[in-house]
Amino acid sequence: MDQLLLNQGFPLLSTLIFLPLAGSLLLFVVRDPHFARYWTLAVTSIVALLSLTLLPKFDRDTAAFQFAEHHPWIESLNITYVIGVDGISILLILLTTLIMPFCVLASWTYIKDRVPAFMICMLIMETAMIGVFVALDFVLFYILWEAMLIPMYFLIGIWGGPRKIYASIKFFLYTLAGSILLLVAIIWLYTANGYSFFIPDMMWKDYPFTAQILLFIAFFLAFAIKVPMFPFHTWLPAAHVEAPTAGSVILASILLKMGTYGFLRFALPITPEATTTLMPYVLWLSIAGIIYGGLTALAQQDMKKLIAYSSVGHMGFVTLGIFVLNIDGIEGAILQMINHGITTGALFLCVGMIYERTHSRELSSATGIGQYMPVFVTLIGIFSLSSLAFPGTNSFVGEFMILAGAFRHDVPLALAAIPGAVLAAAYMLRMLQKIIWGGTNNPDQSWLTDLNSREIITLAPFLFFVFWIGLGPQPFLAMMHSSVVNLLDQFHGYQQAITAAGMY
Amino acid sequence: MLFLPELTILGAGLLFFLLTLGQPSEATIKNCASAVAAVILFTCVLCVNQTGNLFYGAYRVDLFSQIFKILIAAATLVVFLFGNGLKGIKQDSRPEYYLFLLVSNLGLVMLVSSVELLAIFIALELSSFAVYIMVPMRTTATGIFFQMEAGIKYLLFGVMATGFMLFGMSYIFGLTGTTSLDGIAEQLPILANRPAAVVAMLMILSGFFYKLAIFPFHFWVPDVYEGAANETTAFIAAVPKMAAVALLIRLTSLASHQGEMVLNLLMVCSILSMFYGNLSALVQKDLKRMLGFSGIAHAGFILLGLLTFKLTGYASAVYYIVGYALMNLACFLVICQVAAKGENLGISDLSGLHKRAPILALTLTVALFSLAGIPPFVGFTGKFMLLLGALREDHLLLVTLAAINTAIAIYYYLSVVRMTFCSDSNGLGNVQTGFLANSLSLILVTVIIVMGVAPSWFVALAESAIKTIL
Amino acid sequence: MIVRFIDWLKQWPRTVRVLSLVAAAAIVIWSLAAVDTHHAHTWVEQHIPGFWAIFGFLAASVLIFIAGWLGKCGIQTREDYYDR
Amino acid sequence: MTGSFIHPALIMIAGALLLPFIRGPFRKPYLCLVPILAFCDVLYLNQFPGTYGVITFMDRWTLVFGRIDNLSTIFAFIMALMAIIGTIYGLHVEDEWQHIAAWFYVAGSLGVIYSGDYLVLFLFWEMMAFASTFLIWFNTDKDALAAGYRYLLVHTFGGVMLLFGFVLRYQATGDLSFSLLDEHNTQLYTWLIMIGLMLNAAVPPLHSWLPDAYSKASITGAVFMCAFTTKTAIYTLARAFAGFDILIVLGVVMAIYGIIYAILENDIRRLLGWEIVSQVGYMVAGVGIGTALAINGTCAHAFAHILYKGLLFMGAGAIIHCTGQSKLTELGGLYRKMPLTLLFMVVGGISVSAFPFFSGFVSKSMIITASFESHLYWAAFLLTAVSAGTFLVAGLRLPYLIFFGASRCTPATWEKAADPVWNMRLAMWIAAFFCLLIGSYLPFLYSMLPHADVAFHPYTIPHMAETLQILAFTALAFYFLKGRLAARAAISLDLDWFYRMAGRGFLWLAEKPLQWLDTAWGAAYRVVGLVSLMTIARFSAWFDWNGIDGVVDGTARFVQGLGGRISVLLQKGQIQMTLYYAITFVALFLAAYVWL
Repeated sequence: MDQLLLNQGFPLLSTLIFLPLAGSLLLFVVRDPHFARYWTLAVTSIVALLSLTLLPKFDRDTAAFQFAEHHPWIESLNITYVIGVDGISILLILLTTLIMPFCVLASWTYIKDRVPAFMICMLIMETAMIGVFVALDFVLFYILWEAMLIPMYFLIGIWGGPRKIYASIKFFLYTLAGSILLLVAIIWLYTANGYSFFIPDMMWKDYPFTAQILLFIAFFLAFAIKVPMFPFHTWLPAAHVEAPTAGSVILASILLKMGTYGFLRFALPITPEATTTLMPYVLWLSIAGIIYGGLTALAQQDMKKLIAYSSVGHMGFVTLGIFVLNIDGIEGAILQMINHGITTGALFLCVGMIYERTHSRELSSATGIGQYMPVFVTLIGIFSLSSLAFPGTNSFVGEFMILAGAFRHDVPLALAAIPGAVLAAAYMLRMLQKIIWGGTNNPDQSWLTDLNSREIITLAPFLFFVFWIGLGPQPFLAMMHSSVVNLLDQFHGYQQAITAAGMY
Repeated sequence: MLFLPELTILGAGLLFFLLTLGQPSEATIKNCASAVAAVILFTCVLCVNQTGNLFYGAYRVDLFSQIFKILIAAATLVVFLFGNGLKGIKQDSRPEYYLFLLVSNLGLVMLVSSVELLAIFIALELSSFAVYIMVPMRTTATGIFFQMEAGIKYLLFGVMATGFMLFGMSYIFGLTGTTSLDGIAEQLPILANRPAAVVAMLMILSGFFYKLAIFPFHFWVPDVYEGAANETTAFIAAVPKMAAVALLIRLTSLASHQGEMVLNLLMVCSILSMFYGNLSALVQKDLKRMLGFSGIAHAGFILLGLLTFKLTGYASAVYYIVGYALMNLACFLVICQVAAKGENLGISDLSGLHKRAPILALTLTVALFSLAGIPPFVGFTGKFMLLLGALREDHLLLVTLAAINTAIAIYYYLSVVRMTFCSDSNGLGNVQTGFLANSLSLILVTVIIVMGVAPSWFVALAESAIKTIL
Repeated sequence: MIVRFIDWLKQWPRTVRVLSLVAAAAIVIWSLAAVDTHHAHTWVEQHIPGFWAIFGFLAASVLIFIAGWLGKCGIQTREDYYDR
Repeated sequence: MTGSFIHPALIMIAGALLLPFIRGPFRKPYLCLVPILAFCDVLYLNQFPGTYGVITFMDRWTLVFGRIDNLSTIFAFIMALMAIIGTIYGLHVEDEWQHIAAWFYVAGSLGVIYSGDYLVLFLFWEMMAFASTFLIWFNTDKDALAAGYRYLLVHTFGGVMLLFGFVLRYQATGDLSFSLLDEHNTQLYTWLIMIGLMLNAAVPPLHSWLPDAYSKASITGAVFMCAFTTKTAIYTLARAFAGFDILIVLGVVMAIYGIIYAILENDIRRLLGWEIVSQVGYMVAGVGIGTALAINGTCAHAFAHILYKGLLFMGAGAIIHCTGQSKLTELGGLYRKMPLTLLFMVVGGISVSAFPFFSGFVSKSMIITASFESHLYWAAFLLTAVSAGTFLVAGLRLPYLIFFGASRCTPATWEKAADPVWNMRLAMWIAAFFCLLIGSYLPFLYSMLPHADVAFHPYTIPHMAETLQILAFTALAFYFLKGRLAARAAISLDLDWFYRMAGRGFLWLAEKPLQWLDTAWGAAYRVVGLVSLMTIARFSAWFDWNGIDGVVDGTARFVQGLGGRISVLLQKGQIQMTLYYAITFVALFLAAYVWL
């Protein structure tokens, strides 16, 4: 338990987790749509503000889990309610809490029927998401990890597009099937670790090599599907396309990060030997994802599908950064997780705004709107540039660090990733060009109105972060630095111990 | 005092016998039934801490039996409450229906206390025969005409299973010279490697496999579920299974010394049940049939707990069957409410339920997600504990197969949820739900969630109860 | 003003032509007479009189011919070549 | 300077961002004000050489935003000056986005010039590429979209090469600073960086984007583009690759290549684009020679070139703006309608042709002299030959075919043609003035050159005689051969054929096989995953339904679906069979037990 810095005083993390859940209870009773909107906005905003108070108290110089809380839960099985935050998770928590109010804003008029139910789903979603990032007990983690599927299933299945049934079931089945072996792995680890589910206790143990490989495969299936890594990605386009705007934003910004977070939190520390062995395959799979995602995005006519496939590529960069196993790569990957959350989230919001006006996500029906929606196209232009890692925007920093890490690891590998960057420019600009100028025979779009102030307020913070991270990423990197260094130190220490043991 | 619950049930049965003689009004029957069930539950709770032997040691009252009695009584009360209209039962035989239900209940209550082979047999037959009669009592007004056929099938299967059981019992008697479980428990370790003893134990187990619907004694399930009235199915699906688990715990704890063979057999049965149930359920259109097949799969899961031959495994099995009963009751509550005339429900009949009856839709969804094993509901916690217990005994392959089954099962549960929440009502009218049904369903939802999130208390209770019989 | 000047020139095409030729000749003569080529970089400049005049004429002609030849070789093609 | 370093690029960017909020009568003064402010800033900064704007990035990299030395000052000066001229030229444009893009483009260029390390360089490099793409896209021409797209992809490719190069270099040396590379110890990264920079300088075979894009840009956009991209690239080459011999060869080839295509060209802006290629060839060669005089010549020529080429593009823009035509075959005889434009075109033309007292004369000869002095006679003669060709094209062919000769205009074009609006004329006046100023008042330009200690005197008698002879006899050749120089309605194939065809093939690849693959993958997922699962499930249901249920029921509910043997079984027995099955299983278990 020395990895925990127990929280003194007000249980901030638990409040963050349970406040949305408590807030959702009221909506079961009061079913007025207007009240539901304002109430949810209020709750998510309060959570966002509360989460910001983590920052000043967060100690950047330690790799331990801070604000930790520890309570017994199911004693017969030694399951505890233990939560904490370290440098890897804090940014993701903030991303989650900060993005939720804007998801609510984005659904203000988009969602017209069953508003309270929608808001309940959003709030439960928030509870589960924050919980996943702070859980330090594996059962707690798994429960929240799976529980998240239910509200997401409803978000897609009820408020989704025409093929929502197909998409929602595919999403649910695919991700659940992937994580089911994770459960077996968890139980195996429990029995191997003296009947404890405490995650830090499971790390850096010398499990037999075969066991590590099997564990890694179980982890990999669960997390790779969530990321999603090529070739486990086919649920993503379907889900993204059919989900309502807020659902897409949550999916892209937060849910996908859980896979990569899982790699960092579990795969690396628990199965270091297997990670080293299987690393090349994962790396080349990432490369394949980067290129495949880019190419496929290029061929899309549907804007959401395009962005969905671009996510496959971007997340390929993240996994690439994680598995090159050096400081640049991993820090870049974590930063890129945040960046992708901001940028892709914003892009989905933008597409949602078009959709609300034209009721189509086809590129062909949104051509040439630049003339009538100047503010909108400026914003989507900036976000697209960010998505293709234009210098000065956030993604550039992340991708640059990942590539730097990849270069340090293996030059051909890094070279192989470069076409992905070119493809990103190709598909994003193709979309941008069509939206802003279109062709010679644009549909008549003159009835379109530009963004209203609510929509601008929704997008403004994303813009702010695009440039903040792009121009001054230092504060963000400083937060994760200690934890990443610790992770890598432990990792390399473990490797040396293995080699040393092998020599004698 | 030791026998108070049984006496109460007997008295209640007499009351209904008297009612059948007269011409009681609908309301009288309804109110009597609810009141009687509540009284039974009350007496069961009252007697929870009783211990003692009756009938020359053939009948034992201990924490284990008392807890199961409470569970049975509580489940029966729930069935009585939500099925109080008895829409699916012939108008003129409703008092008799209650009578037989109570008799069956009596049999089950006696079953969990029986510690002697003949007593077990009698109690089991008592509970079974009453149900055989209840199945054909369904009214043809529901558009179903094969209730008699279903009843006969149920009966014939039952007879076969009890045949096996009797055969096994006679073997055991022949081998040990006693019918008392205690006596058998003393003798069995000595006989452990005698094939006859193994065969005999397995045959006895088959009687309860039949009750719990474990492969290959499951063939009756879909037909009987479909053919019986909704209320009857609710009862069959929840209550006898609890008693069956109680007895299986008693018997497997006896068989635990008999080595690999029993274990392997239980494993094979478990896997086959899970696959058979889940795969068949995938293609069902009728809600009750689907629940029937899913019940087969869940029975396979329960075997996971039993075949650990460990205290925690048994406790998990008890926890799971209770959770399963709760989820099933919640499902059947919804079915009984939605089926206005007591007819069978296709899955498509649930479309748009979220508009027609929001609370029922919520209940059904929670129950189904729980059945599917999604956290944070009781179904997940139960499955988790079963898998954990099995993996502790190094049954990695079994656990993996079970986990894969969970993924398969999602599909058919989700397809019901989809109908409930994600489709329009297609012109189907609103469902009339009373205050009683609504509050009952909310209570069930709460219990399903609370048991899932905080299982400690219940597991501890189950463990302490099981300790008394080991 | 410019227009008028050009129009005026256009009235005397022959005179303009002759004057131009005279001017060219004058430049060459002036170069031969007045320019000291002893410090020039190369041999040709020092020893060929009016070298740069010859060079200029040849360079321009050669470029024109090369361009024409290349154009005929298939470099030049119809305008809608890329639109097909 | 007391630490008050304000980057001129910042002024341009801030000005661009504020522009949409400035409306009505304030618009035009504001448009003039911002580049003038930036120009003043440049003037101010140029007085204080040194290194400014040093920022430590992520604790590891030192970024230098402001390196002010004798090489960067002259380029910054001319860029800022051109920004003023270009903005004035575009003053009448209502669309604020064009101005914003142009200013971002200028900001990128200024940023590159002042940058001291590769990261900052790259940042501004990409800013230039993207901003200039927008300048192309703002043209409403149908082809402009495709051209801009090609332009962007080519430049992204160049950017990636550059990125590769400096990342590799950083990996090898740990050094990010942007400085002279070692010619005697070339590595892969040296070549990659060179390719990246040369692409922007349009060195063959990386040149095709230039005529392609400049002829498709919007009118004001082309004026900006002709000034900034290539000359910024020349600056970076001079900074990093001075004295690399290969550049001499490439530069000379480039000069010849460009002029030959210019002779063939029909579109006036493409013609001028080819001539940029040719003129930049001089500068590349100058960089390659690398002596103090050659570098001076390169800088001077870049300076002069920006002005006269800007003037020519402004003239060409005026013609397109006022006639709507850009092909020589559609123009001719326009001196009556556009006398002022004629004047400016001629000033530009004779400046580029190095007439005495015009700007080209004092700059171009510096490079040629440098090559003579380095004993590179072949280069010197070839470059001189190209200068004859330059006069032929820009000084003679272009004015002749536009303004003189027979009119090939349609009546509508003829009717429309007139001298342009006042702001365009003003901009051209300014540029023309500077062309004359540079050529006539030597200290203005020469005092800014980086190597102040090297003196050069253009106005010597041999030099004058040489130039006049060449010019006169080139004119003579033109007179005799002008039939061969007539306008032809044709285009010239170039290496962009490969881009265009490759681009087409690439899109096909993305649309057809890969999309197919993805669909197939989805189908495979369905077939292998879901369908096989469902098949197993159906099989199991079938087994339950037909095998067991059917027998038990004894009814003919699903007779049609039953197979031969099972239907026979169904006919035979009913409940017995079920029991038989159950018992069979039990028997099997028992048998297994006994047997094992």
